[in-house]
Amino acid sequence: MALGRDDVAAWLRALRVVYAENKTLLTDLDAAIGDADHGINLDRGFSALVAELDKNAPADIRGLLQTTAMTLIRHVGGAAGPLYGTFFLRAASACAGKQRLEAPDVVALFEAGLQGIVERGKAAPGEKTMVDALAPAVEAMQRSLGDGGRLGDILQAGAQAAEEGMKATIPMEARKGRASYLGPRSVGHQDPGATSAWLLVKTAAERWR
Amino acid sequence: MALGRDDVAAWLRALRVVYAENKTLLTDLDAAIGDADHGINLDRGFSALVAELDKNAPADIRGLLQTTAMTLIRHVGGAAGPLYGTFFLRAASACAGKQRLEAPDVVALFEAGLQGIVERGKAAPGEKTMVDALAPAVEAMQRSLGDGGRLGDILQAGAQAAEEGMKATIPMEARKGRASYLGPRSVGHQDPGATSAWLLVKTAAERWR
Amino acid sequence: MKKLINDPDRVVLESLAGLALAHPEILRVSFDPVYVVRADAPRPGKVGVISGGGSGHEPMHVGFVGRGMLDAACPGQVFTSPTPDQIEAATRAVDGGAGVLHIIKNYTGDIMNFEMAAELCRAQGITVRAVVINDDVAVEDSLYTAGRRGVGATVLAERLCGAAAERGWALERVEALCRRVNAAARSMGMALTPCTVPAAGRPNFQLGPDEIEMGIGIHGEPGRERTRWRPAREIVARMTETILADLPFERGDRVIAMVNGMGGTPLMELYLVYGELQPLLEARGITVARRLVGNYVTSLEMAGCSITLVKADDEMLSLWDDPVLTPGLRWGA
Amino acid sequence: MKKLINDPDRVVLESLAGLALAHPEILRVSFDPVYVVRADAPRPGKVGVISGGGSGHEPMHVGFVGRGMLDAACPGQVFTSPTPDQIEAATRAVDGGAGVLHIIKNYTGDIMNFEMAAELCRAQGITVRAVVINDDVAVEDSLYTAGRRGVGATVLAERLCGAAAERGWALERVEALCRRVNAAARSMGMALTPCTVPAAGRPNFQLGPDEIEMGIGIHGEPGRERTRWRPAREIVARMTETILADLPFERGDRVIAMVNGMGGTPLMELYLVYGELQPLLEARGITVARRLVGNYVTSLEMAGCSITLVKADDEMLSLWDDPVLTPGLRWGA
Ligand SMILES: Nc1ncnc2c1ncn2[C@@H]1O[C@H](COP(=O)(O)OP(=O)(O)O)[C@@H](O)[C@H]1O
Ligand SMILES: Nc1ncnc2c1ncn2[C@@H]1O[C@H](COP(=O)(O)OP(=O)(O)O)[C@@H](O)[C@H]1O
Ligand SMILES: [Mg+2]
Ligand SMILES: [Mg+2]
Ligand SMILES: [Mg+2]
Ligand SMILES: [Mg+2]
Repeated sequence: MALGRDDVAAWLRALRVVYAENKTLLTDLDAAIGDADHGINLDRGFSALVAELDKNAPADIRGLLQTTAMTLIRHVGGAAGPLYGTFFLRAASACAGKQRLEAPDVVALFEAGLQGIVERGKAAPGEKTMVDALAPAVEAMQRSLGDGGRLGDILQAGAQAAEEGMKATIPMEARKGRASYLGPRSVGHQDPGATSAWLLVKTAAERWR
Repeated sequence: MALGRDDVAAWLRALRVVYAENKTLLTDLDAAIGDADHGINLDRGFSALVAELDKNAPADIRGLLQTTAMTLIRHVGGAAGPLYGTFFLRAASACAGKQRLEAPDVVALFEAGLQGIVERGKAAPGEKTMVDALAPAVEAMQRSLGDGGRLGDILQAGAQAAEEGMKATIPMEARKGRASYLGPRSVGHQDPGATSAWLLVKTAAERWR
Repeated sequence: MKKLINDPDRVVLESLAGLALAHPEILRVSFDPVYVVRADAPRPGKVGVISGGGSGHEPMHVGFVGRGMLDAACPGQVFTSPTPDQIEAATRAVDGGAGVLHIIKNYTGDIMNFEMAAELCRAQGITVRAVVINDDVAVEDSLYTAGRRGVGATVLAERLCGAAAERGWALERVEALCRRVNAAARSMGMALTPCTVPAAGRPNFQLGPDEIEMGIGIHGEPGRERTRWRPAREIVARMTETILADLPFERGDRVIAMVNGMGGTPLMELYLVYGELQPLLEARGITVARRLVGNYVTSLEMAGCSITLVKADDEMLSLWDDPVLTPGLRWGA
Repeated sequence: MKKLINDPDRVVLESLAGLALAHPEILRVSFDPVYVVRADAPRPGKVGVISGGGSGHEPMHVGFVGRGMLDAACPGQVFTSPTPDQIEAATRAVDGGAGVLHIIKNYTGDIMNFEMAAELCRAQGITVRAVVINDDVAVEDSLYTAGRRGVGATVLAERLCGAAAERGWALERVEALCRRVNAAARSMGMALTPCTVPAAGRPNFQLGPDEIEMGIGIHGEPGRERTRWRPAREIVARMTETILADLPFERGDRVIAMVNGMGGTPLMELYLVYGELQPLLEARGITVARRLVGNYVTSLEMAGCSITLVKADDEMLSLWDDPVLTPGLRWGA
């Protein structure tokens, strides 16, 4: 099964619902080791995205992802704004010219997005950030793709790895972002960005079965 | 029985203890219809008075009362400072030249003090102030003196009238001082100044039996 | 009670010690008796302008000592009037031979202490005039009460009279200006939370999690009514309408407006309040010619705000623009 | 949550609307994207100085826009970095051809958003330099963390760089000054109470009735340790010693000192804190050459304070004394 423009739009709109539903969870996680705004930030960003798509929906996948990038960059702020903004900016480039996304294209989308986050945030795995959910997710997707998995399986593998990666942030000591100010006091808390990143992959897996 | 300088000093020192003990009560009464400082103000003033007497005790009754006036005026502030300050200033004048106070002299002391408060504060009876305790007290003392009462009886009558006057302030609507800002909301609360005035007379009655 | 203090009984003195260290070019502090005075006092031939009152309203009054505003301020204990000896000493310290104006907020205690001080000063040959500020529309003005409280207008009166005195006006003229400012000024305040007087150690009143007090005094004295929380827009509209109706203000009036924080309300909210106020005034044809937005007359850490409006004429506006150099208000210098 | 607001999501915008109405001679506000800019920007040939960050720290940064300080400020949502489009638009609005300096507090979000904006500006041919302020000694400075937070020194850097730009200094020289100020500055903060972000609706952390947080960040990020309340004297001594040891400061140093309120602490207490600080410094042979005591970098209505010390040289002191005319800091104008 290949994804069309509307599938991508459906994913983006689903994310808006997911982040609205998880606004308090993400904010509470951020309250423990950050400044209690991660859920609020993403909810604001994805609400703005849906408003933008309602007004002015791009006709192709690249355009959708680019609008997402620009809207998040404009409305999220904080660390998550540039990070997720860059994710979608690179994802958009990865989809340039494509009317439909086959399984390898979807993996390439996430690969490019992750790469963008890593370049923007300069975080390595193990530093208690969204990278700790996304990097294993991308690896799992690549593995599943190499194993000849179908798109649904690939994304399923990605979501599962993201969830494990997210949980693995609990014992980590933060080395990037606001949580790093806490040093050892950051241990024992799940990273909010890793959690929102897991939701990003999980929602794709649920939408793009 | 006539009072000497040491009896007057004992009264002043006893007042210090009484106002310390009633600091919270007076402050709480003031919290309800004023600014929650009446007990604090008097405690500060009479502590300063005892410190002053310890350092530098005047040799005569007038001097004692004048020192009391000046110390209260300097250390109490608020409405009570000038009012009780004026009380003792006039009381001092009333005792000028006297080595001992006979019953009529004691009544004259309170009369003069009350007159000072009335002139300074311009409050009439019924306006929910210290006048409502002091004015009936002075009247009762005059009556008892006229009836040929002994000093102890006179002061007892004064203390009882002060207590009744104090209680009578509860249903009054304040027309003077900070409580008057409350208008009808001042009804139902006992006036802090009437309460401290009752303590003033009551302590005299207890000391000068 | 958690506060940045050492000893509840020494808060005022220790704070004044810090004030003295922080602003040696502007002011000096006398500790016995306690008053704050301009570094260059007395100024021969200049009318002295003095105010005072309970502490806990900072920057008022001690933070308004300096060129173009107060010559001296007499701080009492927290929320307690200063005593006559302070006021007398301050008056003597600023008297440059042209007389001294006492600007008094209308509280029984303040008035009586200032009156006693004035008697003492006059006995020493100093000419003292007194003006009582009573701008609080939340309190009914009646012959049968102590009358309206003095609140925000005090800052504006201190500033304008300070400027006039600096220009060399005679005492009578400064006094008349002060009366004119007071007559043209109206204020109203509200609180979202109480505050804690250090010596008392607990909040001076209680408000429910959803309650506000409209018409509060600057010592937390209860106001007109206790209501449920409302949006800032409605609160500002209520306060503004009450103020405007009282004088009354009219189309074509120019005003000096002050949106004042009670201490615990963020500046962000005070600007939001100002953003509600000015359009309301404009809609009634009233022009805000000058304004202050910030913490000027506080009640310790109470959350809330007050609004003060003064009908201003050309002379007041011109005085307003004169240089002022105090810890709490400064421009042109 | 009781606040003087209408809608938690519109607090920042509505507050800026009030700011614009209150200070039309000093600044203008753009609402799409959101930034605050000097009324007379751009000034041809003058280096532009810009800062920005989450809102809720007022007067920083929007209250520091004006002559002798910031050319523009980019306010984010409360406690949330501003976005690149705001920063880019503000940079374009102040570019007078001499380049623009971005003064950035060291938070990952702030840095990334400013970086993205700088990329956008450079693509349009505007020369942009960036300096990151990281003065908070409460945070361990390590290659393995995001490093120290930027706090109080930001105000001093904005003021000094703003003065330098006003004097006509070239971009490289203003940038170098900014780095010099940052390198010579250390701060530490503490909190007595939390604060409530309007959009969150409840306090951002909890402190017991007898607890304080030493080394708190300006967004309520936890600090070095949570301890029992102590007298101000001990708190100030702890903060001062930590700061002095860090640079280290030495006998004979002159400093610009700032005692900053977190928002909910009365000015009376801030002066008391200053009264503790200066003698401590003097005892170590350090002279306070200039000082600020008041609310400059707040955390909404949090109670607490911070202390900032900057080792100052003659040039810095001379720049400090230049006129500044902003809503939040003003002298000589
Ligand atoms: N340098 C970085 N690289 C990758 N992710 C980061 C980095 N810094 C922070 N993050 C992520 O951002 C999340 C916080 O986002 P958010 O709360 O929206 O921003 P802020 O910290 O500015 O308030 C963290 O939980 C973490 O996952
Ligand atoms: N004009 C007045 N005449 C007589 N007594 C007064 C007057 N005004 C106030 N009082 C008394 O003073 C008391 C309050 O004293 P206090 O709390 O010490 O002063 P303040 O009101 O300045 O805080 C009142 O309870 C009242 O009895
Ligand atoms: Mg956050
Ligand atoms: Mg009282
Ligand atoms: Mg009082
Ligand atoms: Mg944030």
